[in-house]
Amino acid sequence: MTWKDYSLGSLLRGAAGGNRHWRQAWRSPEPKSHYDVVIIGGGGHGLATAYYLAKTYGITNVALIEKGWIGGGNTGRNTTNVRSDYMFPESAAVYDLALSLYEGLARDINFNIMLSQRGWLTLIHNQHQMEAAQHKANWLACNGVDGEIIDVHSVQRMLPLLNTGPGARYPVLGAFLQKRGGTIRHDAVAWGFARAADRLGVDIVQNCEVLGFEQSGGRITSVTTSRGRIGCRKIGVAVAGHSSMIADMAGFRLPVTSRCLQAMVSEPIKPILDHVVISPGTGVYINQTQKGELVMGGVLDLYQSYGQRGTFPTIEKVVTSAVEMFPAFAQARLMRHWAGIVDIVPDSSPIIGQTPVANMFINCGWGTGGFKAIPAGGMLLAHSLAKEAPHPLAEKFGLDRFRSNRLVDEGAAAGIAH
Amino acid sequence: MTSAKHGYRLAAGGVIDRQRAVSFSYNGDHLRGYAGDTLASALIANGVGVIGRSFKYHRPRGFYGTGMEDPNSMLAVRDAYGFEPAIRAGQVRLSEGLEACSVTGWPSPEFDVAAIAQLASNVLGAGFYYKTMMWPNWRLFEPFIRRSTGFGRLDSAISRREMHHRHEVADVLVIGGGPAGLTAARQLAHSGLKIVLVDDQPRLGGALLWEAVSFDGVPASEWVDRTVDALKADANVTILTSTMATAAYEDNAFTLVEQRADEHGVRAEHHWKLRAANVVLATGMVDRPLLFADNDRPGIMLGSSVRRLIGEFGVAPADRLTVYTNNDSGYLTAIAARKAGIDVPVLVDTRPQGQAIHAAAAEQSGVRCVFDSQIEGTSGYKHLKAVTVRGSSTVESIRCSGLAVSGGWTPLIQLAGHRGVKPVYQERESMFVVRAAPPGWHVIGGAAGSLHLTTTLAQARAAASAIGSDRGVPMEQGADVSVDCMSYGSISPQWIPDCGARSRMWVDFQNDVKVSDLDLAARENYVSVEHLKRYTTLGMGTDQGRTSNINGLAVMAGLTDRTINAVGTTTFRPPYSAVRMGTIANRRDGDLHQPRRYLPAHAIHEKLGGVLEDFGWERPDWYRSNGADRESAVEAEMVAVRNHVGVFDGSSLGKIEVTGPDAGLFLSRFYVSNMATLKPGGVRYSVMLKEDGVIFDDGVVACLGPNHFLAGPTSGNAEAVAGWFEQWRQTEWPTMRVAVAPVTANWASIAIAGPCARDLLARLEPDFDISPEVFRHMQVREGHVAGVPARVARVSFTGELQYEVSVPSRYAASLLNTLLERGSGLTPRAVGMEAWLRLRLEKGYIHLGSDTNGRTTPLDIGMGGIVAKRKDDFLGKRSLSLAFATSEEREQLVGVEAIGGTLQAGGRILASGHERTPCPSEGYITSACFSPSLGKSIGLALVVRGNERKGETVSVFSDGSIIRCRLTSPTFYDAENKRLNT
Amino acid sequence: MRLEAQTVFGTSLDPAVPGAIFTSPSATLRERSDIGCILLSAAIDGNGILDAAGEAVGVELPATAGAYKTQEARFALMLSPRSWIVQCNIDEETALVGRVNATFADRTINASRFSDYLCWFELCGPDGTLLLKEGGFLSLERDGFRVGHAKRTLIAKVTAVLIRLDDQAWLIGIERSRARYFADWLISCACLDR
Amino acid sequence: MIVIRCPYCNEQRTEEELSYGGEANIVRAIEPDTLSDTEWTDYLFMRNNPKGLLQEQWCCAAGCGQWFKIERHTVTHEITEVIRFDQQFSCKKDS
Repeated sequence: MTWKDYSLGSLLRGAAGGNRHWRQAWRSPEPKSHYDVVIIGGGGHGLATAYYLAKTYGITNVALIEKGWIGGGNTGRNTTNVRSDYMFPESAAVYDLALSLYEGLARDINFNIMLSQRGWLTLIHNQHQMEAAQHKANWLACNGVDGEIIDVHSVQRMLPLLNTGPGARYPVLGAFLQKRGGTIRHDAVAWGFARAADRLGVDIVQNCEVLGFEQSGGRITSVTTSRGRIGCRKIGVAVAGHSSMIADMAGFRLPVTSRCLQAMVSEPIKPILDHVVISPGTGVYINQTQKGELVMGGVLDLYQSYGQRGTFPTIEKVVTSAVEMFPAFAQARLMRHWAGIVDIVPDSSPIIGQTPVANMFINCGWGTGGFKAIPAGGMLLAHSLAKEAPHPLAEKFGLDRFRSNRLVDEGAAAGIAH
Repeated sequence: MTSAKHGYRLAAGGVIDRQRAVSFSYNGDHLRGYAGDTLASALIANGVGVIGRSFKYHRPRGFYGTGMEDPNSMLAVRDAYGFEPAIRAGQVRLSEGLEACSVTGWPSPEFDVAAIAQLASNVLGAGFYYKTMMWPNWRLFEPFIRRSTGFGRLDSAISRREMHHRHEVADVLVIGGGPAGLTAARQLAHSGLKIVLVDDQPRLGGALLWEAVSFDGVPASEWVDRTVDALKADANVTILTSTMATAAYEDNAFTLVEQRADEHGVRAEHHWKLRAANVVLATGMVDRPLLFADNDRPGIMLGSSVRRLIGEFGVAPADRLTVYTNNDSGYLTAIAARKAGIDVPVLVDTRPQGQAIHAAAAEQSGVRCVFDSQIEGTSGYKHLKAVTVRGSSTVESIRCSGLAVSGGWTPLIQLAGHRGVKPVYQERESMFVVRAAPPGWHVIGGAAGSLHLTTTLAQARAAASAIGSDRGVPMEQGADVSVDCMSYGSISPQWIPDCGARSRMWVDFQNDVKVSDLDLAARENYVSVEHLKRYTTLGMGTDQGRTSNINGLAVMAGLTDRTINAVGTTTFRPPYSAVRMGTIANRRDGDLHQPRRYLPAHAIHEKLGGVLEDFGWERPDWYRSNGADRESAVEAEMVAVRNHVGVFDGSSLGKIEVTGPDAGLFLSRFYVSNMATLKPGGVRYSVMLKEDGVIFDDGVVACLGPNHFLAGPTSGNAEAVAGWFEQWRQTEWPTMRVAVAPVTANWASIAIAGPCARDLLARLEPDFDISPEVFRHMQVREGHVAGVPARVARVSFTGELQYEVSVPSRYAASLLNTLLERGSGLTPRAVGMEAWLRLRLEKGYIHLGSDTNGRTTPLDIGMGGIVAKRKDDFLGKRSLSLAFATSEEREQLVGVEAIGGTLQAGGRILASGHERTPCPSEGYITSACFSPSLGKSIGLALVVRGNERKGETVSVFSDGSIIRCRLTSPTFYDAENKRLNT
Repeated sequence: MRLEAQTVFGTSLDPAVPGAIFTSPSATLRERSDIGCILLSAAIDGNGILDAAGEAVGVELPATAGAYKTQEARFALMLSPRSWIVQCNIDEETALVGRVNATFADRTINASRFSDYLCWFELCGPDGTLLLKEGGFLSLERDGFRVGHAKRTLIAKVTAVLIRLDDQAWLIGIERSRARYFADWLISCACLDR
Repeated sequence: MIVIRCPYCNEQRTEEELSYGGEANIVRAIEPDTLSDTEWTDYLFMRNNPKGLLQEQWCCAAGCGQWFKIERHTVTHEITEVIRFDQQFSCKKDS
C-alpha cells in the first residue's frame, strides 16, 4: 500500500530535502454531519477499533472523536508492559490474539512501536505461589500459550541485582517467565494506529467532547459534541475510566468504578534491568525503558477518582518495594510520577460488545491491563460494530455476564493479583 | 586544565568562606574550591568548560545554569557517605574529598567519539525511530540504542547516609527562604502560629545572596541575618535549610527532603511528610534561554546564573562576556559583570532603545548596548569564541568567551501544578502564573511573577496578613523597608528569531531538540503540547523542561498560529526535583519493609529447629529435629500423628468473640450453617460467603455459653473476617444486640492430634472431664489446664482424635515445652505446617485458598445439602440461585489418586479424549502429596462436573508430562470417622 | 502443675538495664509486662449500662474517644463507641472478667481477657515524640495529643494504642504478634545518631 | 493524601488509617429471595461512578473502627460533607 512510506530510505531522502516531504501523521478534519460509525475515545482501543473497522471490515466512513488529544489517557500513561500469560482459555485467547497482533503490528501499520520482547518475569516468593505458578504453567500449555517456571539460579542470572539474599523480606524461589512478554513504546501504538486509520479514510477528530446523545426508538441517532452534532448509524465506545459517564448519557449503568493507577519513572541510568519483573509479594512491577528510566507501578489508589493525580502512600509503597527487590535502585532518582484513570470491574475482565442501547457497542473494563490488549480490544469491538454480534472470542465478555454472575475472574482463580 | 578565558575565581566577593579551602577531584584531577561552593561553581572556578555531552548528537555541553535548572551538568558524585550516579553539579555542595566524574561522553566529555552522530543530524530528527528499524525486528536494534542512553551507573556500595522519616503538622509552610518567604515568615512569627520555613539552599536569602540589593541603605545580607535571628527567636518557627519541598498533595500535604551535611558530605537525609493549614509559595523564578543559531555552545549561560556565580560564589564564568537579552534583567547581568571586572564587549537587546530602562546605567558602567539587534550565530566548538550580532542595518562579530542570555523569566510554580492548578499565560510579562491557587495557598514574589522587590515584599506582607486574619491571630505589623535595587523591568519576547538556521537552534539542550524538530512535529500534526513533548522528547530529560518548555510551546504556538494559552503547558508532575529512591524507601528494608508476625512460642520453634516461613505469620514449615530434610521430617511428623501424637502450633488461627443476645442469629447470617442452633459446649464447622456466593472463609464456631460464641476464621483471614462482621453489624444490622471482639493474639492455640492425644491432654491435668463419652468430637470446654485458664476444643483437621488447647499467650512457650517434655512414653513430636496440611489432605478436608479459589461456592465442595436445608437467609445465598452457581460448567471438589506416577498440585485435568497439549482442560489438582498411610500419591481436584465423575479415569498434565489418575471421593482416610470419634 | 508465664521479650531483655529493650541518653523503651487489661464490648448502645460496667471494673468508662480515665490503679480508655480497654494489674484480669460477666449474664456487655493481646511498651525520654513520629503523624492536629490522653492510630504500619503519660513518657499497646517488629522499628529509629 | 475527620472519634485521619467502602447507600434487601436476578445483580455489581460528587462510605480502620459516610468530589477529592452512618446527607443528590 502506498501510504506505508516510513522506512530508512525515506528518512535518508527526507534528510537530503530538509525533512520537508513528511505529511501529517493524521489529518485534523472538521467532523462531517453523519458517519456510518462514530467511535468515542481516541486511546489505543478506540484507534485500533477504527483501524480494524477500516482494514478488516471495510467500513471507512468512520469518525473517531476524542475529548483531548489522542493517546492522552491511559495509553500514554501506562507502564508499557505486554504479556499474554492468562489462564482462563477465554482470556488467553484474547490476550494472545493481542500479543500476536502486536508482534506483526510495526510492519502492518508501518510505524515502529518498538516491541521489545525481553521477557516477563513473575517472581515466586513462597511454596504457595510456586504451586500457583505450576498450575499456571500447566494451564497455559493447555491453552497453547508459552510460559515456563525458571529456578532461582536462572532468575539470578537474568536479574543480577535482585535481592535474593538471606536478608530479603521476600525470598525468591524462582519465577514464572513468559519470553514473549515485554514492552512497547506506548505513544507509538496510538500514533501508529491513528496514522494507519487516517490513511484508510477514518476521520480523527480531536478536542471533541461528547456532551450527549440523541436517541430515537432505542437507538442513538446522533452524538452531541463540543464540535457540533454528529449523526451516526452505529456507535462504538472505548473510553476506559470514563465509561460510566458515557453510559450515563446513553441511559444505562455499568459495573464499573474509576480508580487512579499510578506509575512513575526514575531519571535515566545505564542499562541495568533487561526484563520486566513483577513481585506478587509487593504487587510492584518494574522495567527499564530504552532511554534508561526505571518504570514502576503497583497497586491502585484506595478510592474512586477521576483525578489523574496519585496519592503519596502508593508512591512510597511502590518505591520502597522496588528498593527492597533491587537494593541498588536506592541510588536511582525518582523523576516523575503520574496517574491514569482505570475502569475497574468486579472480575477485572473486559466488557466487549452490545450495550442496552441497540446500536451502541462498548469496550471497557480492562482495568489496569488495557494496554497489552489494545489490538485485540480494537479487533473485537470492530467486529461487534461491523456484525452487530459478538466476535467468537468475545462471547464470554459481554455485559450480560453480570446478570448471571458468570464472571471471568483471572485474579481470583490465580489467588494472586494480576 | 584550560586557559583562564574560561571561568575563574574572582579576587573578592561571594558568600563563600575563602579561609576554608576544600579539595575535590573531577575525572581524577585534583582541584580546590571553598566551603560554600557548589560543585558547579567550583568547577567553573577551576576553568572547566565542557561538562558533558548532549544525548542525541553528543554535542559539547557547558554549564547553562548554576542550579537544578541546568540541563547539562549531570555528574557522578561520591562523598564520604554515599554515591550519586548522576546529579546536577549545581545541586551538590562541595565537601572535602568529594569525587566527581563525567557520565556522558566517551572517552571524555572533551573528546567524545560518538559526536560523529552530528553528521547524521538530518536523519536523526524528531521521532526518526518511529519510521525505521522495523525490519526485521526492533529487538535487533534495541541493544545499541539502550547502550547509548542513561546517565550514570548504579554501584553496589551501601550508602552510609542516615535516613529518617519525619511527620509534622504546621500552621504555615513557607516554601522559599528568599526575600518573599523571609518577609512572610517574619511577619507571621511570634503570632503563636507554628511555621515551617524551607529552602533548598544551605543558606537563607535566596536571590539576596547574589543580587545587588540594599535595605534601608544597608546590604541585603544584614537584613537577612536580622530577619533570620528574629525567626530563630520564636520557638514556633522551624527553619529547614538544604530542604527541598518535593511534592504537594491533597489537603496541603507535602513531602520534603532535608539534607544534613557536614564537611565530608551529605551525612543524613530526612524525608518529611508535612501537612500545613496555609502555604506560602515563595519559590522565585528562573531565567529562560533565548533561541538563536548555535545557542548551545559551552560558555553560553543564563544571565541570572551569571549573576549568582559572581555574587554568591565570587566566580566569573568568562573573562569576556557578551550579554543577550529581551528584557531589562539582562542589564543587571552586564552591570554585575562589569563590577566584577569582567570585560563586557556588548549588550545585545532585541528591543528598541526606548524600552530599556537600565541602558544608561549599563553604559555608565562601560557597557556598550545595541538595540533592535539579535544574535545570529556563534562560533567555537568546545567553547564559545565569538557571536555574530545582527542589528537593523549592521552585522558584526564580537569576540567573547562567554554569553549571558536572558529570554524572560519562568516562575517556579510546579508545586501548585501538583495540585492540579493549570498555569495561565500572562502576555505582558510573557510568563505562566498561578491564577487560582489551591485552598489556603498564597503565591508571592518571583513565583507570582513579581519583577520588582518592592512588589515582592508587599505581596509577602499581604499574604501574611491574610493568613493572620484567617487564623485570627495577632500580627506584628512589619515595618516598611525601603529597598534599593534594580527592577527586572519589562520584556518583549521574540520567540523564533528571523535570522539563523532553525536546525541549529536548540530548544532542549539535554535531549537535542531543535526548532527544526518542532517544525517537523508541527508539519506532521503532533501539535498538541503533549504530542509535541512526546514526539520530540522536548522537556523529557532530567531537567524536566525547566529551561526548554516555555520556548518549545511558544515556538509551537507560532508555528500553528495559536496563542500560547491555547497551546497550554504540559502538566507538572511530582516530584519537583528528582528524589533518590533510597530516600523514599528510607529504612524500610528487610524485616522493616513489611511487619513480620511472630507466634507467641516463637523461641521454642527456633529451638526445635523449626524451618520458619512467612505464611502471614512466621510459622514452622517443618522441624529439623524431625528429619534431615523436608521430605523425611514431614513424613516423620505425619507418622507421629497417625501412630501416637503430634503437637502443632495453631496460634495464628483467628479467634473472634461474638457476644450478646443476638450473637447466634448474627453469626447465622454469615455462615452457611445455622449457628443460632448451636448449644453451649457445641462446635460447628462451616463456610461463609461473600454476597456473590463465593466462599470467603471457613472455620469452626464454638458456643462457649449463652450469648457467647467464639468464631475461628483462618489465620490469613482473621482480621478480614473480624472487619467483615463489624462492617455488617454497623452498616446493615445496627439494631442487632451483638458485639464483635477479635482476640486472636490473646490466645495461643496448640493442637494435639493422634491416637494418644487424650492421654497427652490428661497429663496437663485439665480441671474438667475429658473422657470420650463426656467430651465428644465437636465440643468445647472452658476451664483450666496445667493450672492456667484454658479453652479446649475437640475438633479435628487431621482426621485423628484432636484437641485444640488455647491458653493466654504468655503461657504458649511453657505449654509447648510441657507437651513435648511431659509426653514420655507417648513420643509426641512437633508437627509443622506441611505435615499438618498433608494430614488433612488424606482426610479430604479443604484448605481454604488451595482447594477453593475465588469462584468456588459451597455447592462445589459438597455443601449443597446444608445450603438446601437452610430456610432463612445468609450472606451470599441469593447468588447461589444465579445461573453461574448451578451451571453445568462448575468445577467440583473430588479426590484424585495417581495410577502410577506422582501427582503435583497445579496439574491440569485434560478433557477426555485428549492426550497432548494444547487441548481443552477441565480442572486442576488443588493439593497433592504422597500419603504415607495409604502408600500412594493422592490429591484433591476441582473438576468440571466432578461429583458425577467419581470413578472416572482422567489424564493429568503436569510439568510437561501426562499421568493417569482416578477421580474419587475426597476422603481417603477413615471415611467412617472412627478415629476422630474415638 | 502450673505453666510458666513469659513476656513477649522475656528472652531478649538487655541485661545491662533491667527491663529495657533499648536505652539511649534520649530514649528508653521497656516492656511493661505487669500491665494487664480486659476488653469490654457492648452489644447495645446506651449510657445506662456504662455505669453498671464501670462499677463492675472499678473505673468510670469514658464516653468520648481519647479520654483516659483513672481511678486508683485502674485505667480505662475508649477503643470504639462500644468497646473499652480497662487496664489493671495483670493478676486482677481473671477477677475483673468474672465480675463483668457475672454482672451482665446476657452478655450485653462482655469482658474478654486482653492482657496477652497487647504488648505494652513504655517509651520515655526527650526523644520519645521524635521516635514515634518517625512512624506517623500521631495526630494531624497541632498539639492534638495532650498529656493524659489516649489515641488509637497507625505507627510504622501497625495499629497502636497510645497513652501520653507526660511530656516525655508514653504507653504503647501493640498487638502481640507485631510487638517484636515494632520494637525493631523503634530501635532502628533510635540507633541512628541524630 | 486524603484526610477525613472521623465523625465518631473526632480525629483527623489520613487515608492510611482509613479503609474505603465504595458507594454509600447501597442497602441490602431484607429478603433477597424475593428479588429478581436483575435486581440482585444490580445490588451486587452496579455502582454509581460520577465524575463529580460521590457519596461513599469509609471506615476509621486504624482508629475507632467506625463506618461513616462522606460526600466527596471525585476529581478535586474535596470532601463536602462527613456524617455518621445513621445520618442523612444534607442535600440528596439526584443520582
